[in-house]
Amino acid sequence: MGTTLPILILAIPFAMFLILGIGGVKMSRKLAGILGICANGTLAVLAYIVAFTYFFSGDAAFILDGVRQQVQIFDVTWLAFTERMVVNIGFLLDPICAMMLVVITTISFMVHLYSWGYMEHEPGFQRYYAFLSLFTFSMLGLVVATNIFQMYIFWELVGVSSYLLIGFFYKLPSAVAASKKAFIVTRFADLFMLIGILVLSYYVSHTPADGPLGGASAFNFLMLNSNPGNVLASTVGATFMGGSVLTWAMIFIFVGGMGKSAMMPLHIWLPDAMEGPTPVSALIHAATMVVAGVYLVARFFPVFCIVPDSLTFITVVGAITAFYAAVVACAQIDIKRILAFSTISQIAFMMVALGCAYNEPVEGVHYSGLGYMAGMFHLFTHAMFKALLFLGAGCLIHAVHSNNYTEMGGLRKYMPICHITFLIGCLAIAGIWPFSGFFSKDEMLAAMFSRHWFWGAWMTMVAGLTAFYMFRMYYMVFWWEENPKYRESGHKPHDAPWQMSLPLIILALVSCVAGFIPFGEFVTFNGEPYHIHIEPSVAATSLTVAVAAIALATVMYAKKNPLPSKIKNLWPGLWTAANRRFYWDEIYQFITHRFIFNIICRGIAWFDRHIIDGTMDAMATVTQWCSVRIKGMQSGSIQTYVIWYFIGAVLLAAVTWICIL
Amino acid sequence: MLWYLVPSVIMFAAGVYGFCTRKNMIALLISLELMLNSADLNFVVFNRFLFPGSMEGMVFTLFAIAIAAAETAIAIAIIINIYRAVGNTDINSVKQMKF
Amino acid sequence: MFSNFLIWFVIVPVIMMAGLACCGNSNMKAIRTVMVVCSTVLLGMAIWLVCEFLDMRAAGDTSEMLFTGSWMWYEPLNIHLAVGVDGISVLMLLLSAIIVFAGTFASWKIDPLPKNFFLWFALLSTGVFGFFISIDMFTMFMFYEVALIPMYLLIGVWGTGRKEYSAMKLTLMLMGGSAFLMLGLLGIYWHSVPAGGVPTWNILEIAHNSAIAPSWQNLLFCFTFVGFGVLGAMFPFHTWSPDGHACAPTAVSMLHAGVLMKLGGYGCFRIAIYLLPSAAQELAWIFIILTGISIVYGAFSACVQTDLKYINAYSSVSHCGMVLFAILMLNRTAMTGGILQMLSHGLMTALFFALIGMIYGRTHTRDIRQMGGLMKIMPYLGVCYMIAGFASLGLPGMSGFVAEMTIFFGAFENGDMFHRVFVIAATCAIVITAVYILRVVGKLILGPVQDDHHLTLTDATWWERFSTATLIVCLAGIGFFPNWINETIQHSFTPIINALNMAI
Amino acid sequence: MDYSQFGAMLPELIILGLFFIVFLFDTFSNEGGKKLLTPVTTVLFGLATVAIWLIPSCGDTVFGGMYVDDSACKAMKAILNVGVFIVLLQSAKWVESDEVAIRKGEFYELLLVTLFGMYLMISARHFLLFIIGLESASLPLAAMVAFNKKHYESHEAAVKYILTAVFSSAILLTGLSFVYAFSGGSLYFDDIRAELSSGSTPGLLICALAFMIAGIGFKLSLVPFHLWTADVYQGAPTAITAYLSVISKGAAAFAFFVIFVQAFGTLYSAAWEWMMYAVIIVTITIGNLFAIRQKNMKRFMAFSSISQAGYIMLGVMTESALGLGSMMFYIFVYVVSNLAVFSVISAIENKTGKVGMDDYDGLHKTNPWLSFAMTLAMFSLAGIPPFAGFFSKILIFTSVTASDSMALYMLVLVALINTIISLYYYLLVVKAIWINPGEARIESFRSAFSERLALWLCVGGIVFFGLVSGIYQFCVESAATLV
Repeated sequence: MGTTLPILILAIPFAMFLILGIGGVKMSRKLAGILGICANGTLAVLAYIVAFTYFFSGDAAFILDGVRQQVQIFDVTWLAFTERMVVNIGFLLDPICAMMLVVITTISFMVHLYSWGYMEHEPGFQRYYAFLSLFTFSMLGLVVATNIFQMYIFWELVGVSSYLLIGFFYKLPSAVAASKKAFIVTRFADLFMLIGILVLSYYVSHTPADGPLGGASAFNFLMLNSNPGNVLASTVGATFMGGSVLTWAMIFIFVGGMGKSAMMPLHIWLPDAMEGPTPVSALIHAATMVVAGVYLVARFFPVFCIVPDSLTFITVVGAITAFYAAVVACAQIDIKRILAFSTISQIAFMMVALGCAYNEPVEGVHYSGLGYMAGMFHLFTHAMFKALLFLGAGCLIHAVHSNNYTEMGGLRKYMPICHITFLIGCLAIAGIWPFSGFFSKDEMLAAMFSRHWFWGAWMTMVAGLTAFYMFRMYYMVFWWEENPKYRESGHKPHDAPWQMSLPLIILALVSCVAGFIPFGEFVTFNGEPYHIHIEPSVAATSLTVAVAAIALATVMYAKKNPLPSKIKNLWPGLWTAANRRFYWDEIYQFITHRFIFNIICRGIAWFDRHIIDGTMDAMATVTQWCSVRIKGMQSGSIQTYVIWYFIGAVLLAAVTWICIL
Repeated sequence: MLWYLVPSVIMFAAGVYGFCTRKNMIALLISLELMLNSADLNFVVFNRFLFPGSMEGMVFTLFAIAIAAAETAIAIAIIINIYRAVGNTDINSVKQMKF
Repeated sequence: MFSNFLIWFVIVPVIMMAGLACCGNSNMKAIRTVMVVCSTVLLGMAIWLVCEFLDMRAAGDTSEMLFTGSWMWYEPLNIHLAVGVDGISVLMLLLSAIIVFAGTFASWKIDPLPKNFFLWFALLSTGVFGFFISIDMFTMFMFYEVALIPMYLLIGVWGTGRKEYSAMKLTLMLMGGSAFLMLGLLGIYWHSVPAGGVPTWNILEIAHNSAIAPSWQNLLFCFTFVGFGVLGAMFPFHTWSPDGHACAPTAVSMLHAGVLMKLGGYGCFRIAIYLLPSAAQELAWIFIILTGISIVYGAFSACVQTDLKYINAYSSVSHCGMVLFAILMLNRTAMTGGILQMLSHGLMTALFFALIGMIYGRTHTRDIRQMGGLMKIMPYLGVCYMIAGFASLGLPGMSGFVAEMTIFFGAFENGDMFHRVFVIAATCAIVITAVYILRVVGKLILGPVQDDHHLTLTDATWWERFSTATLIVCLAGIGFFPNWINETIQHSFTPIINALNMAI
Repeated sequence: MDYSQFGAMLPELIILGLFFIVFLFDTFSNEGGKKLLTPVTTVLFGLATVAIWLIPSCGDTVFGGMYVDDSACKAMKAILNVGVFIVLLQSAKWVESDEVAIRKGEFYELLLVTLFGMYLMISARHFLLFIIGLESASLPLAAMVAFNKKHYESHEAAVKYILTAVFSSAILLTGLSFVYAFSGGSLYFDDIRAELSSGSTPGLLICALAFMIAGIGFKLSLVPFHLWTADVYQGAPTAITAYLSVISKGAAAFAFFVIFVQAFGTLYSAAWEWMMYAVIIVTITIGNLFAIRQKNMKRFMAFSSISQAGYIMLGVMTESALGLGSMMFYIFVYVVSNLAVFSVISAIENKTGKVGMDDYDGLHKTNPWLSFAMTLAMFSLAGIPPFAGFFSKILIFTSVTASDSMALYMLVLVALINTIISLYYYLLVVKAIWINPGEARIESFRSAFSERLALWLCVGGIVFFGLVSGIYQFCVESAATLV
């Protein structure tokens, strides 16, 4: 494959950003919208071409005797720190990259289309499309990164575009605050990532250039992944607080991923990020950007594998987060927040799956890399149905002008398309056959069980919770009891215009069929195809759990009944705690404002004004003071003058004389 | 020779003391004269006892005396001006400019 | 002598002053014409110089300094007017030219006494250019002080707020620094040659002789580094900077934070480290601690300021601390990062102060609590401010990111725990920077409009757009294509690195 | 006796001749002629100045070595002449004021006599001649200080000056008499040097040195022998103040160098290095500390000139040709810078009679050129490039640190730190002129031609003396003949 397509894939969205960003002010909304959509359509087409050529062309460059290869389409020097630390900007094509290309461009296109209807009347329409293009560019750059530093660069860029999009309604203080929070939290995580990169690259770059790692740049993925054992060797057994330096480096790098993927305890920004326009939430905070962390782990999988502690760390973090988010999601009333927490929980699912994977055969496990494959698979399917859900939620909000399901209820009569598609989404995420969620989740659970029964059981429970809260929301929105406002108020909620409905339908279809894609043929940890087969036991358990959860939800929420409030009143404390997300925000608020801002910052500022500055001023004051004190010397009387004169002369003589003696 | 230096030292000390304590400007002038003369005396004495061969000290003394005379003349003139201006010759009456 | 190209960097500003002197006292048209023409000429010269320099390097001219020339000045003390440039000084000249150019437009409507303002402004730029072209310590020092003193009048007469106090404080502190510096230079001069030789002020000769005894080196290093460090806003000698910047008029803040503070960093490695390498090896740790403190310290105290200019002054403390910090790491990559940081911080801060000046000129307040939602009112300035902010918090694609990354990766090359700890402390600054930048952006540019009187305000005028656009283009230029600059600088550090290695 | 020896004294003779011309003219001319006195004298003196610059120094010693005429002395005299010429120019207007006009002849005569005295001080190589020069330089000054008959301050200044002067000359003579005790009967500098070269330094000799320093330090107004300075500068007519502050100081500084290097050079490290060390530090610091508070420009300049004297004395610490050259250069630059300030002061005083610093508020609004000149002068005094003061300071520092002793480095450090204080109060004046708010208190006026000429000369010097290295070259080369 030539370099033209890849370059275009990066160039088009960036060009769109510049065009819309600079020229947008002069453009009409229609023109801007059409430009954006067309550009993204072309982009999607190009991405598909690239992906299909990669997967199906059978070109020896891409698949060599059955093993899919990692190919650097191009890799140009951008900045050379030292001869071994060279930052390149390039295009690395391999299964997960190709898969991500498809996901990103598809969702992005859907969102562009959808936004045309959704954002129609918002001021700054052009700016919105510019930012979307910027995000698409950054995300693509991230997934095609050939080296960790390029990834870090685009990592920051997606952070910033997410900041811009969350804060799109910049006149609302809440939106501004949310965007600030999102950026700073992720930036804080990126700090760890940066330190991790520093450590890793330091040790790698200090291996001899003719060593096993070769002379290539210390950041390069291919070099690091090709023989990770030597990476570990390159740290010459340096350790820090018990763990090997490499372990720490990888954990730090993963912390960066935790920030972007909203793992605990860095998850707090994602729910607030829902302040942004709903399509944005669908694109960035459900489908693409938030899975960057997962992608990072997958990208570095071989290196993670040689420091098992880091994998364990990932698993634990994921497991805790998944459960936490699921529980919190059960107690939210804002549908976007419910979806946000479900996103967190689902991403955590993928994390656990990755954490449960090996890259070398283990006895008793028939396919050790299953977790990797499953995680990626779920990434794919989840992107589709979660985007679907968010867009659906967007339609609801569009129709009802509120985020809370308390304002909704009984909407199924009014918005059939939205209802059906939303239902499909819920079934998919709940993991009901034959929807896509079922297949990916089943594979993941299988992987977890194969690692340790505990993880399997734990995550099955989370899956059950997922099914429960999703259907809770579904029923509260579409069934329960019809909100009386619809009848008296003149305008009834109705289905959205075609630009908005079309993406829903497309995504719904994808969610129905995506499960049947033989994903293992395409994406595995080592490129060798793997034939997916359903694990009967696991499938059975997860299905039963899911169905049971749905049944419970039906009992509780299908019709208006006092049962939910009863249950709520069993443990009111628990409910409020869950509803307040177990007070994480308050804790952070306390640390940042009360402590860092009020004590450290103010303290330092005070110190600067009064101590440092005071010292400087004190010098001046002391000089002045001296000059006032000695003025008596100049008393104006000749006799004092002469006395000084004489004493001076004598003193001069005397002192010198004494010194000489 | 020490016995010749003692009076000059006394004169010098007396001159300094007088200059620092007296209030009348004329008295100040007189004390100044004492100091100058003690210096002259030194010259003469050193010349006479240390270097009997040469005359430089003596010559120097003559010049010094002349200079002292000139100084006194000018000082007197200025003191008269002061007297005209403030009506007395009290040293404490001329300390307007200070600090 | 006039055949040497570099000399003209000093002559043109002098011509500028002469031209201004001929203008009528309030004949803005003539004054502007002179300023625009001369600053454009300077910019052109600088760009031409860069191209020419790169060509000569490409042509394989590996001598340490190019365009060198040396003319005897004070024969009894062997003082020459010696000029020459390497990659670093070339870039610094370019930076200065850009900022002088932008500053001219930023002070388009200066009042009162426009003529005198530009006269002192021109004197200031004379000093700056002269400093960067000279390789003779005496002339270097002379131009250094030439650049310092106009600050007093520029701030005192055209400033705002507690201008007398700030101007006096700034001048006295900087002069205090240069007092120590002077002593250091004298010491270097008298020990510059092995016993019996004729002492020299010429940096290159001193470096080649490397005759200064270690015992003296340590003393002189402290003197020179502190001397330059004061201008580099090193903790605890930074306190002139917030007040000075807060009270200075726009163009002066631009030039001062943009270029003048760079004189400090430049001198630190060109004289303190290059000429006193063994002392540098020995004593760097002291100043690493100080600069490390100023990085974090400046960032933290910027978080609570409410005056826009104070915020940027403190962030300058933090960023300039980064410069000195990098230079003290004594390895090629980090020092390169230091220079990149100088360039980026120069452009960035100039942009910031230009914007603040423009906003202040409209709203007549610099208190962020009294402003808000400017994006709605003056979108162009708002966008520029956000861009400057992103550059400052190290967004990829802006120069700040390149500089900071180079510094961190270079600094991390020093393997011992001491350096590690301070490097990691320094990296934390990027988060704190994000905090205060976003705080300002959120309060000032975004959010609801605070004061309804602001609704009537207008967006940027053409000259304002011009000066800001110039700077933004440069920022993005470095951010997108850093490598050629990076290579130029790295190559220029070779002699210094060699000196350091020999000193071990 | 060989009268051709007088040929060597050409500078002195020229001044003397001028004196007689003025004297006769003043005595015998009628009212109409008197009007011409000022221009004639000024022009003639200008010619004399040029002549002294031009005539070559025969460099021989006459009167048995009492008097030498080497290029160093001649250079110094030439420098002083320039200063005196500028003083004459800036005083011309004041001299013509009806209060002084009747006595202008005396003014010129006294001035010329003192100048003659200073010439003798500079060229003297024997203490007798030196004392004669010193006294004839200082006594007439007392009369000149008292020149403003109508003003009480003038008298007070005069009495303070004369009494302290006599006291100090008494001290000086006493010290000299002690020196004489060790001099082996001869008061020639060279003989004394030869006598004292035998290492040991008895207490009496140290006492003698201290008294000598005190005696000459009086004319240089070194601390603590300076207390008369402020009052006298404040009380005396501005022209005289200018004359006192630069000319007599310059001459005394040169003589100081000659005596302590030629006569007592061997006792340098033994005795007087440390005396001067202390005196210089105290002088610079105390002068600065007092100057901070001053509100009257003339008094302010008095203290500034005290600390400047400290810097000048740094040259003595080197006791090398380089040091002397730097010192002469410093004096020259100091002459032009200080006289520039005094030109502005006297211009304003002659016009409005205002000498308060706060009268200068907003001066730039009414008199931009005077403000400009004043600013340049202040920068030059503070040692700011590219003005001459910067170069003179740095060059003198450089020559001091030439001898590789840490003590001298510390001395320079103290001096450097003091420059910051001095910068502060010099900037106060600049601040008053440019920054202080409020309406200008001095109306706009056009100063007399002579004043403008003086001012232009000074500004020219301030701007070019530093940038043109020839003058420093000249000073160092001519100094080389002496050391």
